Amino acid sequence: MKYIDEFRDGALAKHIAERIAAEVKPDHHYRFMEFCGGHTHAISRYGVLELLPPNVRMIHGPGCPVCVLPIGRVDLAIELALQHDVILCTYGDTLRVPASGGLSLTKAKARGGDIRMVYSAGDALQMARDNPEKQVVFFAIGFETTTPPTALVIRDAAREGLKNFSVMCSHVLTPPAIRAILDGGRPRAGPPPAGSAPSGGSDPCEAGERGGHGSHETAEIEGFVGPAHVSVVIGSDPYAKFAQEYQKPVVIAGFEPLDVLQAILMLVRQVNEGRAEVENEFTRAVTPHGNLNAQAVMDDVFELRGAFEWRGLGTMPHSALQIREKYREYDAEARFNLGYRSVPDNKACECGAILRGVKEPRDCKIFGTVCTPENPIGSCMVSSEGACAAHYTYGRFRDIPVVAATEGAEA
Amino acid sequence: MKYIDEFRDGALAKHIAERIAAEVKPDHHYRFMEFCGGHTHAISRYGVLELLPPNVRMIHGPGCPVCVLPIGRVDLAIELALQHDVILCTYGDTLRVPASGGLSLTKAKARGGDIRMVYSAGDALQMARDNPEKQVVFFAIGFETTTPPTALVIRDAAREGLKNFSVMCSHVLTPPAIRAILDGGRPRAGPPPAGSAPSGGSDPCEAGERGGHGSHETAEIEGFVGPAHVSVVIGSDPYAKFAQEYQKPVVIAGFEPLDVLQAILMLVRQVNEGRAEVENEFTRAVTPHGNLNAQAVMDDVFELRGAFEWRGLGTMPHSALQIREKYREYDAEARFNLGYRSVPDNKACECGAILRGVKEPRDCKIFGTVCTPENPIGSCMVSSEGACAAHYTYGRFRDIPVVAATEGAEA
Amino acid sequence: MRVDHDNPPPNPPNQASTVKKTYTRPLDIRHGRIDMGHGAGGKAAAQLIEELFLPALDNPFLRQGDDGAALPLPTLANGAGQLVMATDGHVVSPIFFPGGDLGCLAVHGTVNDVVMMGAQPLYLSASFIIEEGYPLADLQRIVQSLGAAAREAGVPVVTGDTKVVEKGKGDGVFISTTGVGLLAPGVSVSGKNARAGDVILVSGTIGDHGVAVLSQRESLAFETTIESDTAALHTLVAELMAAAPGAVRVLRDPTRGGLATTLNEIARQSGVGMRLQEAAIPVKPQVDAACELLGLDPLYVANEGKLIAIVAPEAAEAALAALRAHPLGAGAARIGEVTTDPHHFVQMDTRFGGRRVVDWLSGEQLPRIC
Amino acid sequence: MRVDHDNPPPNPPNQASTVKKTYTRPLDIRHGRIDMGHGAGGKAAAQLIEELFLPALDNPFLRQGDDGAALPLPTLANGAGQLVMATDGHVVSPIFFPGGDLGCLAVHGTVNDVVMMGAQPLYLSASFIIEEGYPLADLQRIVQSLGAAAREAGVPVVTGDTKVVEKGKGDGVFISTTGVGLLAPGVSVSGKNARAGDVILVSGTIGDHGVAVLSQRESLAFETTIESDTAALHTLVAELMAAAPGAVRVLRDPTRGGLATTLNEIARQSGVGMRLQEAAIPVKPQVDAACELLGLDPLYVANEGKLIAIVAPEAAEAALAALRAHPLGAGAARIGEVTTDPHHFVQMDTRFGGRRVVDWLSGEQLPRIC
Amino acid sequence: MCLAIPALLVEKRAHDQALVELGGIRKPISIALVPEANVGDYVIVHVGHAIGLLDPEEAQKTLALFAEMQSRTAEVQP
Amino acid sequence: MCLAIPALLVEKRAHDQALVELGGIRKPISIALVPEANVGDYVIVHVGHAIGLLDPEEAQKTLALFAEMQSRTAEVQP
Ligand code: SF4
Ligand code: SF4
Ligand SMILES: [Mg+2]
Ligand SMILES: [Mg+2]
Ligand SMILES: [Mg+2]
Ligand SMILES: [Mg+2]
Ligand SMILES: [Mg+2]
Ligand SMILES: [Mg+2]
Ligand SMILES: [Mg+2]
Ligand SMILES: [Mg+2]
Ligand SMILES: [Mg+2]
Ligand SMILES: [Mg+2]
Repeated sequence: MKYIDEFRDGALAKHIAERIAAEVKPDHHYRFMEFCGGHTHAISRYGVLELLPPNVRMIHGPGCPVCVLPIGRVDLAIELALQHDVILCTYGDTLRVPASGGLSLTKAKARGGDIRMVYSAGDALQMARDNPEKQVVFFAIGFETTTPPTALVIRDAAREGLKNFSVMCSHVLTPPAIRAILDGGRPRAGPPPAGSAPSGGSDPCEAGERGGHGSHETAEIEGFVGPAHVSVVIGSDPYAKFAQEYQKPVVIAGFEPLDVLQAILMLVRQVNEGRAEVENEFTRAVTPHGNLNAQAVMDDVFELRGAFEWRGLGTMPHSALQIREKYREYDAEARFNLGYRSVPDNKACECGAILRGVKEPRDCKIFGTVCTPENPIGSCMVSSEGACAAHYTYGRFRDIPVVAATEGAEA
Repeated sequence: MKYIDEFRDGALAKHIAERIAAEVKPDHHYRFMEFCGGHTHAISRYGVLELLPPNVRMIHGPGCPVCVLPIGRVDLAIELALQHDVILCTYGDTLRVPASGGLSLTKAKARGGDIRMVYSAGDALQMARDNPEKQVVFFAIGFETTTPPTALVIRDAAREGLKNFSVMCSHVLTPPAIRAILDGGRPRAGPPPAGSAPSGGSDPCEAGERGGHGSHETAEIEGFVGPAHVSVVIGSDPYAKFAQEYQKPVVIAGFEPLDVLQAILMLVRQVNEGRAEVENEFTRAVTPHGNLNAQAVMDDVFELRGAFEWRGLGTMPHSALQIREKYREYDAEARFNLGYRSVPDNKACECGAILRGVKEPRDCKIFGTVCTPENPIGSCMVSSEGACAAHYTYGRFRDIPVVAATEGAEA
Repeated sequence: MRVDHDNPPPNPPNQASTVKKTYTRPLDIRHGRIDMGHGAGGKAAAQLIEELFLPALDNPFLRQGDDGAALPLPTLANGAGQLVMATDGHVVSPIFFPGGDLGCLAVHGTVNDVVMMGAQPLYLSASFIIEEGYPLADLQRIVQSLGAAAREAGVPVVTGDTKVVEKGKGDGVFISTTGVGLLAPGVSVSGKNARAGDVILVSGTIGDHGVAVLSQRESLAFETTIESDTAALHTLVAELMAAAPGAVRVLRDPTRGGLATTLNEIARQSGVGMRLQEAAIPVKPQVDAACELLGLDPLYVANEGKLIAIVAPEAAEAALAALRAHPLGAGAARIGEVTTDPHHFVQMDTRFGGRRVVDWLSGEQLPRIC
Repeated sequence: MRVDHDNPPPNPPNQASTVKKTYTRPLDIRHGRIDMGHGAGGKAAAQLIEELFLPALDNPFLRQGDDGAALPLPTLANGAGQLVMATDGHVVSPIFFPGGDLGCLAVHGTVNDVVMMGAQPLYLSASFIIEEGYPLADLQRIVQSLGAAAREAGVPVVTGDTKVVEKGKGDGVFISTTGVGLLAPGVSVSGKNARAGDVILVSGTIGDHGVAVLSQRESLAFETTIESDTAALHTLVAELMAAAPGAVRVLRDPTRGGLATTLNEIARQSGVGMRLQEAAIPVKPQVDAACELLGLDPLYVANEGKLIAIVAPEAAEAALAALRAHPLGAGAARIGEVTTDPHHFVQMDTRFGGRRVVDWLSGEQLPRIC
Repeated sequence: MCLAIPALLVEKRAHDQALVELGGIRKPISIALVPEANVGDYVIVHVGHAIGLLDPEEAQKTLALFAEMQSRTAEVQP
Repeated sequence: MCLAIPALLVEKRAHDQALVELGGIRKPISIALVPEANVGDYVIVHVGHAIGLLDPEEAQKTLALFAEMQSRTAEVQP
């Protein structure tokens, strides 16, 4: 696959890894966050961590729209399906997200809800055209990448004057989430001096021990691997203010594993050189301004929501989108008069601390026992892109020394 | 089962049969029609013919609401199910009645029609209450016996103001059908002289040969076994005029086999004695006036239909009921603007002649080959109460000499 | 060799392994329902099998855990004998009915088909097709009933399969079972073997199963104490075969289509006719009454624990006595004889004194109003 | 004795018998559809079996016409050997897909389970559950495909059953097949037998079947030339076993849940770990592309004509050569080794140079957007 | 046609509903068309409705007629 | 998050629809968000929509950078 396979080349990976190994300062502990689940996925699936030196640590960020979807929103979708008797269309990703009362959309479907997986927002619109006697609701989730197609179907429904189609908009915005991560801890006065050893107070282990669940401390993340496909839509410009304001380097990177490795190398270099800039590794798809067409249709249909709850991060102002008044008819929340009710996460869950890089999955008491991908308790276990699920599904072997018979034979 | 088993007693049957055998005049050929399918059924299922002398012949009449249901009415029901997307409720009996284009309600159901078998008209009404978003149509068939429950549900629906319930009324009336049978041949000036041998012209074989399909000749039916349960509702009085006008004896009889035997004996006696009276063998359930409550509710809801097509008998004036103007809302024909289209029977079918007693099933060229209960071509093969189906299902052995090994062994 | 731990663990590595043994939360059988995940072949499917199926069907063959089972084959002298194989899909509605349920029916229906070949049933397989949304509690009841019936019949369910279909694409649970049995050398029991002069026996009252099931249909609902006769007939047949060695020509369980259809099948298969005596055919009064009420004929109503035996005339008395001596054959009766008839008619002398054909079931037997 | 003719016949009785031989109008396979009557066990059911099923599945065992089949049992020396039994329900949607259909799948899926026990498949049973309204023409295609696949595999369908469920209570056609086979003495092939050091082979590219089926789902529709790999693997296994006598420890067809889930099953069953090399796992480019597009992992996508063989290391080369020499194993590859691991992890060295766990499938594998 | 059977009314219920018994089975039916029916009466049941009452005396008379025939036959035959 | 892949646009169709190819498979998508895309372009496909264009020159540059690293590593290591 052109423009895919080239960016998964193991031979090249080795060379970039060697460069990283060559360039890291042995006495410095590098802590970077890949914001996006897409990067987490690449890191896990391709085993990228194996190629990093021990003193480069990747923290898995909250950039998975499924993981941050709060229980209360899934409850609303279930309410629509079970009580308002609508055809609820949704992407496959949301089907297994746990809701209240042991439910999920999959389980609501088993209880009789007419819930259909769609591959595209357009399929939901078509569903409405094909079932004029039923109300069809598209339960829309996603970051800026996924929002424009939703905007398109709302606009098209309005043009056609469809009376049986609406959208439960749960689209969220990337920049406010990044800001929340950065604001989570003590504001920093300036960048760490280049090459300086981390202060005792910023030692992640100690921070993890001190910071309780829901605390507002943050681990010292030294840089961000920035979103790939979100940036295709919004461009690289919006990140500039973070880099400046928080003095953190950001490298926008593609979702292929070589992109990630290269971004890490670029972050190492910025840290080493004391820079805090926005760099773009993903120039093949990301421009400074992004996709203006997509931005226009989003702007036509959506406006900022006052506040929105993010699972694991809490309620954040202006962090999500809602349907504009002029398209109110297509807003399922208005049409069905839905009232949002926030549902607290399980007390044992350490997701908040994990998303902030303060803790790791294995620090959670119920990781891998009560909380598993079959039975996700916290947001990080919901999608395979969540920090806990990724570690469980792809990385668990890292917690044990493996004794491979063949290796033994070779030894 | 009280009042049932007593009337199926084989020992008593033997005695009545012996009385019949003793009382028939050996040189007279008695030809009686049992109008009702219920009697046909009793005769077939209990093997009553075996108990009759060879010169008493029973002609199976048209008294089966399924058999006389014309193809065009079933077509309308299918149209409702497949094109108007209603829930069509109907009694189990109508499901296999052949319609145009090789269809039937069973086959229309297989093609996606929402067709539900109900046991009672009330179940259809309940279906409407339970499915407020769907139009529910009750495809109502039957003689006077079955009409009052239909009237009740229309009245109840009106009282409740149900907006999604209607009835496709295909209720027919017994007296006009009897009259049609009687009018089918040359009018007779008077009763045959008691004990007189049948004239050559009235020989059933010759009449059968002369009378073509659809001809208006009739075999000389000398008396009728009159309806059992129809008479429970309408009483015995309505038959008096036939007996008088046509000088034919009528014996109203129950549907148990002893009732039938007894009625035959009573008919033999009337013929022998030159009487043409209405006699009531079924006094345990039939009164002269019938069920006045039932008649009242029927009269409230229904009125005479100008004309109605009876399968096998053709279109007869005032032979069926339609829903009165005041209940028009519950009339599916009005609500769905259904236009009736008559569909001719297969040319080979001899049903008309058979129903008039002019021919027998085995005279039909396609009996038992092309036309079978699995593949009924004509009305007489549709229900097991039809003359052809009864002969096929229960009486075929009569067409062959049976060589039973055990009998052989005994001989 | 690569490093196994690339980052210093935040907790001191005071133990060799920090991985936790996977703990699976047990199935919530009380409130849970089947969802599509249970049919995807992954962990949920494995859990369903382990926690629900295996305990209910418990036997060492099934626990082998492979996609099939390796089974001992009882050896007969000189390797003689034949294998018998029979299968049935079970789709009863409602799934639970007086006297039984889908689970035990799925065992009886197939075991009986093996037994009706004159064979000793050895093993069963069971394939479940479950509709999304089906309550786990009900599924457990079914599987437990199936397991109990299999144990009672001494025929273990040695291998199985589970599929889940979307809601609206199934009807609760369907179970297809296949039975394997061993036929002793020299035994030939087949629908082909009836000969004129043979005697027709039935092992008890007919129509019980069908009426018990119908009584539960919402639209027909009537109250009855009739229960399904569902039962495995292997011991009954063993007694019968022992009492009439070599004289049992045909065995058949009159299930769908009832006694009438089954006799017609045999008549056609053997190229014979039959003559029945209505008065001899055992029918319970309530079955009779239900049939009157609904316009059905008990001769066409399904049975699940009855058999028809066609035996040589000289062995008829012994065969009937053997049936009657067994609890499942206490109501056995001689109901007719096999005749010569090129038309393969099944005829019946009615209790009333007449005669009629007893034909194949045509279409479905539906409640009638006329 | 009673009279047979009570009335003078209107036509002269110029022949001994006026009854007509019943002529059944042949099934209208072109336009007809299954209705409830076809499942009622009466004449319509008999006709369906005679005109549609018997010709398609033609073999003398099925034509016995009983409710089961009596079958010759190949004798092994001293009556040794074991019986093998496997069953599978088949519910694929859509029913027709590139490279196959439900019919042949129902044969291959079950024959392969028998074969994966190391046994020689002998007989199949087939239980059909058909939804009211299903076109007879499509049913015939399915049954003919099933018959052809059975003949090709040399495994006759010796007994069957047909049920009809109401429209909306099924999904076209479901087929449960059960296979019976014979296991030669001394052969032990089981998921329990893997040992550390054994070599893991796969017989060809993975994911073909799942991708071929997905490509036909209306909501995902994409164009591909990928066809299902559905095939019976008995000859392939025969060659393999001959080439590596006594060295084949485990055989398993990675169907639902794909390669990943099947390996996890074996790891757990044998109490071992595994280490795979991603670069060695054969995947067709189009399968890879379809998985990219839908967010799937080919390791979890179903196969219907592939096998995993775990063999003793010393026989690995011979085994691989034997697989490759067979048309159904041309793409065979050595993909990993069995390890000692109390956690039973299946791990994989990625093509990229990293390592990861390859876990059980969790829930259903659904197309993803993120 | 018009399958109808006599059944014993064993319980009257609200809204013209009643329970009848036949050969040991019981079934709810409507007596809207025979509101005068009482517990102990035999009603003629058709499509879930009582359409008439059975008159036990008349039934007895009819049966007596049959029985009489039996004696008459017996008289004539031997 | 945001599973998206570059695919070759092989056919433009009415109503902002287009056909893309990837590794031998073809799929209809919408190009309503990238109306300027032409046959021969690589588009980034997400949930059935092209959300952006891939710039082949930039891709080449990035790959060149990787290759350069390879030579640099090769240079440093031995
Ligand atoms: S393992 Fe589960 S409960 Fe614990 S932090 Fe992760 S998602 Fe939360
Ligand atoms: S056999 Fe069929 S076609 Fe012939 S008269 Fe009877 S119903 Fe009509
Ligand atoms: Mg069977
Ligand atoms: Mg059976
Ligand atoms: Mg059977
Ligand atoms: Mg299986
Ligand atoms: Mg259903
Ligand atoms: Mg299997
Ligand atoms: Mg299989
Ligand atoms: Mg298998
Ligand atoms: Mg069967
Ligand atoms: Mg369906």
